[in-house]
Amino acid sequence: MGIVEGKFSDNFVTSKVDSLVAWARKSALWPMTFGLACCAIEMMASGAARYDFDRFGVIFRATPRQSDVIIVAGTVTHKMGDAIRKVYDQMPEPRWVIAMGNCATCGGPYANYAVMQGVDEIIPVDVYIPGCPPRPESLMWGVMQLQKKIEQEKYIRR
Amino acid sequence: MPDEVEENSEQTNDAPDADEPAEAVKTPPGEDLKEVVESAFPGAVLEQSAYQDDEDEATFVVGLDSIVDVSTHLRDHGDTLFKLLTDLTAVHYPEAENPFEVLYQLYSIEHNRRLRLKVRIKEGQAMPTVSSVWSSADWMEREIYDLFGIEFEGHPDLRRILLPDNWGSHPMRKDYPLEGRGERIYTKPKRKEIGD
Amino acid sequence: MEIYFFYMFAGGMILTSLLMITRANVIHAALLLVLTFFFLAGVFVLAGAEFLAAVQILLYAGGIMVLYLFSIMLMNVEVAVRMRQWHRQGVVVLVAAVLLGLEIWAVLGEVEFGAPKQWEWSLGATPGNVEALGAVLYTKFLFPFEVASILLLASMIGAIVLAKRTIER
Amino acid sequence: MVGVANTSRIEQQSTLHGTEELVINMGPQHPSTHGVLRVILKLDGETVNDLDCDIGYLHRGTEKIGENITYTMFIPYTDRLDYIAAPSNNLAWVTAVEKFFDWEIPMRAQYIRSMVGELSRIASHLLWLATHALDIGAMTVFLWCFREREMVLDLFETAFGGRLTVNAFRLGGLHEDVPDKFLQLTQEFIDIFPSRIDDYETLLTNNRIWLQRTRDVGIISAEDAMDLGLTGPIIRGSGVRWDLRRAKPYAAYPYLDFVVPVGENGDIYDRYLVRIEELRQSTRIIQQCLDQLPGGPVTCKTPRTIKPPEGEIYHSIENPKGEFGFYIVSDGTTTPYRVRIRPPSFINLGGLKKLCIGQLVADVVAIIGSIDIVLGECDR
Amino acid sequence: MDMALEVAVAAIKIFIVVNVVQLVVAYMIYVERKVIAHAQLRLGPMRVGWHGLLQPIADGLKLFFKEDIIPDKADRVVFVLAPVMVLVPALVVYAVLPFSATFYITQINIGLFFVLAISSLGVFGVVMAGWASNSKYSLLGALRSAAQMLSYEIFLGFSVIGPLMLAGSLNLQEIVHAQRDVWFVFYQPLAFIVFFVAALAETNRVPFDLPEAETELVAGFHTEYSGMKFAFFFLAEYASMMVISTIGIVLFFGGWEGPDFIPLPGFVWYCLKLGAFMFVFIWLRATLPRYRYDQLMRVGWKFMFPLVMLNIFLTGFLKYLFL
Repeated sequence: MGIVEGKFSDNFVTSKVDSLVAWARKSALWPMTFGLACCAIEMMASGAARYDFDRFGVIFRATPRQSDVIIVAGTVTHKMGDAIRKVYDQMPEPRWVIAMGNCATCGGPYANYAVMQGVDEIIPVDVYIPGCPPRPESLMWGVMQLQKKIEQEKYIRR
Repeated sequence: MPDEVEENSEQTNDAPDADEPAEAVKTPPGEDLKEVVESAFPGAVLEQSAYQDDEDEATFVVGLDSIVDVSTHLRDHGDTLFKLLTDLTAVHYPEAENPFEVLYQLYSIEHNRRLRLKVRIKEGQAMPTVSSVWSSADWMEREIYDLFGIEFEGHPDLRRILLPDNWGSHPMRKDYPLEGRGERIYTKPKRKEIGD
Repeated sequence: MEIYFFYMFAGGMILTSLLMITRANVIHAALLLVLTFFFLAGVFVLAGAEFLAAVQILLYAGGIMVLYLFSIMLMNVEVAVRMRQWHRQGVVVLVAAVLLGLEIWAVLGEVEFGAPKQWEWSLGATPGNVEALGAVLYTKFLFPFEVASILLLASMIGAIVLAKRTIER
Repeated sequence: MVGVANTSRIEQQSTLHGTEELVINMGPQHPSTHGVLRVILKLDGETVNDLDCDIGYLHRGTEKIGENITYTMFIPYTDRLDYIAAPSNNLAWVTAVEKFFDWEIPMRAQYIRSMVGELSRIASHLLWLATHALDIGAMTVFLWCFREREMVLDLFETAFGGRLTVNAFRLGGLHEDVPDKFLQLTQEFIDIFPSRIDDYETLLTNNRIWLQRTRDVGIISAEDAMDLGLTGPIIRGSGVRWDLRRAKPYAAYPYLDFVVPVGENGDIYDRYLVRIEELRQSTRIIQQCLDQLPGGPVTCKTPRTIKPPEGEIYHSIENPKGEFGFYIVSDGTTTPYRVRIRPPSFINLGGLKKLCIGQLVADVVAIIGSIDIVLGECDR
Repeated sequence: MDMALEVAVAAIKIFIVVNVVQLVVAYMIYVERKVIAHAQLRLGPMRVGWHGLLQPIADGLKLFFKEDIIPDKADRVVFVLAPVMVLVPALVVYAVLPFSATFYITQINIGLFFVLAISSLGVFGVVMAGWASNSKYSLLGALRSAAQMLSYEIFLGFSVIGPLMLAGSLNLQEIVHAQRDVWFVFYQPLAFIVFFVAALAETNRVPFDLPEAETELVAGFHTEYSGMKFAFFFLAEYASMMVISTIGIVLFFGGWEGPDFIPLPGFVWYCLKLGAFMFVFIWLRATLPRYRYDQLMRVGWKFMFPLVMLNIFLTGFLKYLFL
């Protein structure tokens, strides 16, 4: 769909088209589950009955090809780094990254030989969620922050 | 308290004629186990100790050559039946003459007893594997190989288990820094980003 | 108008068959064969045998070819692709083709080329022929029908026996 | 889909067209491997011929960190080992360090420790049941279990302020006494929980599909289980009546009455029944704790800096996953010389190969589920 | 001139049906999400439109604007063709389905056979997708799916023979007319059981959703598909669910006919019955665990097959005696 991307000037019609696209994108964020550690359990809890991520149109997909956002939930070790990058590369554009928890944000309490000090060493992160682990409410806050960010993105406008 | 431990082990080691005062206090922990081992392999137990005379902390130091025999004997003998190898780990003492201590934490479900075996080895010295005695030793020996760099002779599949193959060093050694300066092996992927 | 449909189907059949036998990739060949079956089914419909057309698709395309694909996928296709395609059978193929052509000419030679027989039918409103087919099968052709059934049964049992033996080994 | 960090024995053997066996790779991010476990399977059709595990994707060097911080500072790190049953790990660490000293831990603290430990066992077994059922395709059980798990997490939140990583206990007792609200809510929870267990059982225990998927699958004998060092519900599923809460009692367990359930065949179904029964027994234990809970202080007098005498100890407790222990070497200073974590998941996972060979590939997922691993503590 | 008019009318009908089907299918997915959510004590989509009513539209738009990846190692032609091969048969079948006494695109006298033949082609798309992706997960998913669909197609085919013998026609309209008095489900309970189970397996629904066993093989044969191609697979799955439900309604529940004392138009009856069918499909998904591969095959060949054979024999026998 790259034909019309970034080709038009900013006017009433194009901005309406863009807001439609942005609306569709932010309303159907399908995350790739990348549960690594403790945060993964809270991520599962957000999908379950009490917090119910499905309300936002968020459904977890098991394959990177069909997902829009990757939630890196947990400690990223150097051994895992390759796999995360590979999964990120497999995701189709547009794609976003949420770093969930202190470990994915900055290494958290694990400042040592095995742990990467934040997933932003290998992939670009859009939203950082603090907490160890963040509560499901925090994860929802993170997703809503990402939705705000998507609203402002341009698609067919330059 | 630690003094008492010292005293006990000294007595059992070299003074059989000084038995009387020792018995008057009490028998050191694991004495019966020691008898079982000594009956089959005289002199196999090089040292005996226990923290605060706790029965569960009974510890034998065993020689490098006799560890497999002693383990098999302890597993099969009716009075011990240490069928469960609870834990297998190592400690690094860089200044000591034998810097590596390999520990075998045994448990007997039938007798509800614990026993710790220790083997002290030099840098670069290979340990005999006990994976033929307890299958559970397989992964734990791989872990020690990974984190301490101690080789296990006769191990069926000695590879790194926790760290990547190309890590190159052994982080649980005391001379390895916590944050591993210069040890990072991660290389950024060469592949171009799809969006570019 | 029907004649154009006939040429479309027949031409498609020939084209896909040719493509099929020249593919190096077995999966592509199999998929082209499915397409050939489709065109054949189209010809059946034109001939007023829509029941046969449906059976053609249901059994050959939907059943047998899927089994083919199934077994091809279990093999290693990448190896097959790299294998040589022509093993110096060219001469044999040529002779066989010429012989077959002669045979077709000898049998069908009397029919005037370019003017197929006129059939009594119109698109989309063919009379039911399932009953006719059934009646013929169970009366006039009962014996060949039963022979074919027994043959199929025998081959099925044979296949099971063969497969069973390999498992035991 | 996967990062190939470690070459596998199986991968080295297989060539492009040498064999007709199919090598497939599950993980490290595979939905059914319960975290970051990579399993390399060698299949003959749908049957598993060989299996190799690649772990360490969550190796965070916890043992090395333990050598560099004080005894009290290490408690939060133990939360993040078996993060599904965090208070249980706290319990293991504090009881292990207390073994160095001859402190008199107040009985109120001991009872609360046992109670919270059993609550964490319930939380852990509920998460296990949820994911295990999801692996076998039963989606509704997953959500039912999470409903009750949320209730347990609420209890933790009431008592300690955290949901998942609670940092529940301190050396010498508790940080402070639990609020009355916690005891009241716990009573409410265990009043309704047995009927909820019945609910799960109506969905699964006699479900024909569930029985077909779990009966006579992944069998292990008692002898093999001991040889492989398996502990916890797995060895009990094979018929060995052994539980550290009984064999080497700690906290308030000497004063509590409970049954150690065992299985007969050692298959997935028996492990399932053992864990379900443990849920019921945990409820019983919590009820006893609530009834017998004495008053008084919740912490004993401890020195300002914790400096254990020189020496080494090993202490273990019955974690929901199995025997969870610490081997600590003290050199008389404020930081341990060596901290070794005896991880139940790591050693139980070592038995996976023996359990899986000859089974179908769909069963591998069920078997991994029945072992109940958590990678945080497996890789440390 | 007549011919041109006929073609034009047919084209309009096709256009309407295809678009309505697509929309209905999209909302079917929404309904499924809602129903399952409520079964699991959740709410389901709530934020996008009133009670999430715009959710399918947002999903569709998003997938449309998504990057379309063809993996490097994939077989490009087959990879692109596969989703088409799945969706087209599922939609072509609607050509002969009767939605009411008057509303249908066409009727042919081998209607049922046509439906069976065309819907059997869906398996090609699945197999092609699995193979072309050049990934082991996809291939395993595709192979399972092929084996499953092939075997259950046989039971499906045999289970419809009972009603056919009673109706004495392959024409879907005539089958419905034959049930004016009594629905065939009362004459043919065995056939209906087999038909329903086979329908679940044919559409890869729980408890037979092995090809998409998420926990075992990630997402089965469409693991490598993204964007609109993935949407095609999704649409096709639900479209064929509707096809098979319609066949079930026509064969066993009297099609668009309802009891005379409730005067509702035929189309409404059809929609009500379709809704009930779909609800059962979704309901099963919320309750049952999944069969294992070998158990699925065993259920098919050792239980369903004898059952359906018995049914054919009984039907023939009773029809000979009483009719």
